[in-house]
Amino acid sequence: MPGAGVLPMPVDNYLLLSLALFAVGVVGVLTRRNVIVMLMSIELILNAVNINLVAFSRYWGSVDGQIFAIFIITDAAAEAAVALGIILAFFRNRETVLADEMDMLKW
Amino acid sequence: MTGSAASPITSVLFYIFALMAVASAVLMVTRRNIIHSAVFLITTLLATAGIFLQLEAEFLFVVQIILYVGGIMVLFVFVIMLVNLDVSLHLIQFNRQKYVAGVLAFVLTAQLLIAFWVGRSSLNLGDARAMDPKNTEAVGQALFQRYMLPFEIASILLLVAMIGAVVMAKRRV
Amino acid sequence: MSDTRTDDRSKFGEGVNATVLGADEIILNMGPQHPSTHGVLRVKLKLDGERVVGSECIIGYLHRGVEKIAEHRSYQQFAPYVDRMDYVAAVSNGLGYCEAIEKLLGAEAPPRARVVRTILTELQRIASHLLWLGTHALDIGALTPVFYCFREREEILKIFEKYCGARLTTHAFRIGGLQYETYDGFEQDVKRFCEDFDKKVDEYETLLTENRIWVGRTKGVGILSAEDAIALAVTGPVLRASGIKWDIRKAAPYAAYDQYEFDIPTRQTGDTYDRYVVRMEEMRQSRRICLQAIENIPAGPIMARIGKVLKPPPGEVYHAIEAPKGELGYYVVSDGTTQPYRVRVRPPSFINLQAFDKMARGSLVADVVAIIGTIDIVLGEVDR
Amino acid sequence: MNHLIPPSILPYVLPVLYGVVIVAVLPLLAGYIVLLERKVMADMQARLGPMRVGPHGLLQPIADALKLLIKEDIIPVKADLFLFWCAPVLSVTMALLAYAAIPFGPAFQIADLNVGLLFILAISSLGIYGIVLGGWASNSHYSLLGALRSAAQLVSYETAAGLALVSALMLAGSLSMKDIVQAQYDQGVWFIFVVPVGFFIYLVGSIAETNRAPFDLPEAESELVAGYMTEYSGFRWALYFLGEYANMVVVASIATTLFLGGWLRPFARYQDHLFGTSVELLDILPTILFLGVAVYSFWLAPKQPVKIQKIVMALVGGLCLVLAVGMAGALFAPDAVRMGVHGAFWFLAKVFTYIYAFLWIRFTFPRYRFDQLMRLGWHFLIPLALVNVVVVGTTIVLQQNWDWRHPMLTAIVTTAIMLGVAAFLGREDKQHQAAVEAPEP
Repeated sequence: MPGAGVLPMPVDNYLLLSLALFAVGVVGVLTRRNVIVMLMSIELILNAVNINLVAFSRYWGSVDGQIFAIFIITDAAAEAAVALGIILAFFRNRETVLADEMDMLKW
Repeated sequence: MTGSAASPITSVLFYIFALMAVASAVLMVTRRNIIHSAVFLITTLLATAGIFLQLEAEFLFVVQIILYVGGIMVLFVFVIMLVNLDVSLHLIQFNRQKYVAGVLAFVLTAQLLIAFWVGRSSLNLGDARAMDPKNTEAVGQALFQRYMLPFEIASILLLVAMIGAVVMAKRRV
Repeated sequence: MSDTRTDDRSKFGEGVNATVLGADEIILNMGPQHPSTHGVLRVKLKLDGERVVGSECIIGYLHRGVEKIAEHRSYQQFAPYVDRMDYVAAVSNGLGYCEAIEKLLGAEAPPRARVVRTILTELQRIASHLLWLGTHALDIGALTPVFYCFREREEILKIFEKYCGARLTTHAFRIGGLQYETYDGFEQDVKRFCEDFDKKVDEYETLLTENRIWVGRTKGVGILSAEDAIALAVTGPVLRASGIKWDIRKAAPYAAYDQYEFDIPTRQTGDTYDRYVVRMEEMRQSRRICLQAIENIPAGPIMARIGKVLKPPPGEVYHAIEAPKGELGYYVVSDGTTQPYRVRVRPPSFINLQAFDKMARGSLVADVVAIIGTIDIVLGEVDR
Repeated sequence: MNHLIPPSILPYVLPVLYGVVIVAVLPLLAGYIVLLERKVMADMQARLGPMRVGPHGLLQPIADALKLLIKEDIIPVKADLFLFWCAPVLSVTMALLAYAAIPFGPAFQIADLNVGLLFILAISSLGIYGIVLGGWASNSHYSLLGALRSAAQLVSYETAAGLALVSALMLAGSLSMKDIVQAQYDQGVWFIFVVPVGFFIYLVGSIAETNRAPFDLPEAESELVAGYMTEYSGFRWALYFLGEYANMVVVASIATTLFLGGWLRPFARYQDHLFGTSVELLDILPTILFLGVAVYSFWLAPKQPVKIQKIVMALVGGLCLVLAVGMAGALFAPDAVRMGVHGAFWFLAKVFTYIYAFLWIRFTFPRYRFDQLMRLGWHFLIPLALVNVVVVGTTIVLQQNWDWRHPMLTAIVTTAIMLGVAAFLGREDKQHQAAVEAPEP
């Protein structure tokens, strides 16, 4: 296994990559009308954050960053489950999944 | 990986994964067909899993595939199929404020880039320290010893999410 | 279309709801050429999710107008048509028709003919039940029993072929008795078949009866209570599985059934598992009858003296026999000419099929296939 | 040989070589497993099975492959072309990818990953997409329903199988497949005898995971006709089929590595030698087996009705003779070669016995209804697996602290407790079953 060799890539490459994914995720959330794609973009943003965490965890040589990434994944799972439950319930009543048609608090 | 002093293999791999991740992320956001964007998100997740592997986070690589791609994305694809989305194919997929959103995102990225450019000098703090080769054992020990409390909170969070999902899926809601 | 919406939907409980969201009730069409509808039967199912809420059987795809043809054929000429109705149990159809006409003529088949007729009919009952068991198990997913059943059925068909030259639509009997004398070695063949048939039935039972998955798929599926069975005029194994001990071979013995003793298996709950058990037991009883009959086939003529041209006196007769599927009745009206004025057939499959809706309601879609199988219908007989 | 290849690529040469071998051999292997299945099915059903193509149907898989290549490839109208094409490809690649970490012998393993077992589980959990996307892309109501059902089945049985593996992992203490087999060698016992309930749960879980036997409901449901595969024909359908059989071999090799001691010879530690030579007594078993088969086929050859079949039987006899000589030769070869050859033999023998169990179960049991299938998965298997993990964990800890030092003890204790739990779950299941029947009119 690699000794104390230098990081396979300098750390800022990973930061640039996660920045790119983060930007695409934000664009996704803001521009898409369909709630499911917005949810997927949020998953993408969480993934971008994970890359950062793991890059620095490798840089510092400790596993703390990876542990935090695991917690983020569990949180993403919980959030996706509940959000999709809401979307399903909403679709069953209002036959629509478009964000801008979800404008009534009570119908 | 046997990355001895940034050998050509690992850097080539990094660029492949990075390119794949960004390209499929962009495709995911722009596709009209929801299933296609779901498939592209899966490719992004697999690409990021590759990057985790390259950063010697083996356990996270496997967790990412099992949990994210094998679990959450299956949920997404299920819901997309159940909600029978071909009706929404010919609806316009992008809301009206897509130009404003584009500008806003551009400003955000520019800001982050500047912050990154300015702080660039603080990043190269010399060599990376060595990783513990037995990654899974290290993650296991840390997870159950130092991070016992967050682990329990995460399990409660999952429990709450399960109950929420069950309540949501009830027919009589 | 029996679409009287059941009032209380919670009665069905929370079945697995795999329907596409939003569509409350869908009509599922199990078309005429479906792999497991035993011929050309079309079933329109009204589904609420997985549950069957209502059903309608559309038949008639195999209607050949046999009863109308009968009015332009002489009595002997019509006999082969009878075999084509329930093509799985052709011999017992022939027996029913011939005995009805003999009753009309007031003639009586000689004792030797009656005993040989009983043996062949019982063998045909075993063959029909074997075919039922094979296809029924195949519908529910057990791939092996069908080949074992067909192996035994092959033995029976060989005996038919040696006796009358045909395997399926045999036209084995003639009005007034038999056409052919039994070939020598007939007794040995039947004895050899009956000898090891018991072991074979045990073989099927080891495969299926205690099989947890088989029990899980058949117990409590397609329940028909005794009152419903009587109300729907259901006969045969379906009736006996609901707890009513009614068999024409005992109630109104015909051919040589009064000379042998055999018992009538019945079960109480009337679900698919009970019908399976009843039919398996019936096969064993038929074997018993054949063994007793083989012991002493009386010597003597095989054809009653009724002459070549049959002109039965004007009148009508209704004669019913216990076919493998249930009570097969022939109502023949003669106007004194050589051709019957009217031949009406009471087909057991057609009437048993009416019970399908009562059984299928409230069950799951996957059970519909098992229910069609357990009623044991043959579309040739249903459509005539 | 090392100087020929630049140093930075050297570590990748052997794995790539193994990879090519596996990807080339696997379609052939899958084809012959189909032939084996049809022959065993025929044998159990008192008939002969494919006999026409090639002597004793031996060329049947090649004929099938050829037919599927030539057959017209129908694509349903308005089908989602991109997904329709990539779904079967996905299911095959996932099945093939899982071979990366499977140790076919002590030497023959593409990559001994530190997270070997988890990697295989992750890759096989991706197999769901091949089915789900295939069902969606063929744009027909029935295949969509079939796809949803099989996905639900896979997801629920994957958890049960995963938990069953956890109980074996606790004994092995490591995720890498080589270490697991090594642990079984060190402890001198196969894990099937220590955690029999885990093996049972994994057996049931793996059958459901590869959509076979009593759980093959999505394809064979009468009104769903062929589930998600309905609209596929020609080579695309063959890809799905190849994916299914490759998955079957993957699942069989996981079970062999974890529960049946991988490439270990039975009684691996029994080392006394054959009258003084360096050959271990039990190592001659494979040679005897092949010799027996060779003699039997030579004895059978003249009896064959057709001349061509005589030749084939003689050829089969010859092949077995060559193998027997190979096995015997390996005995006297250097240690690495002997371990490699014999290890591969024992591994493949166990994999094929496991697959034979799949076939056997397939032909004796009818099919489960979908809700019974889900109830079995969620109400019976997963709780049983959970309790199994807890019980095995506690017995291991107790064993270490109170030093019971006898592996069979854990087996007895765990099995006793598990039987109690299984009875309890079974009874609860029966009550549920009665409750379902009672209210029905």
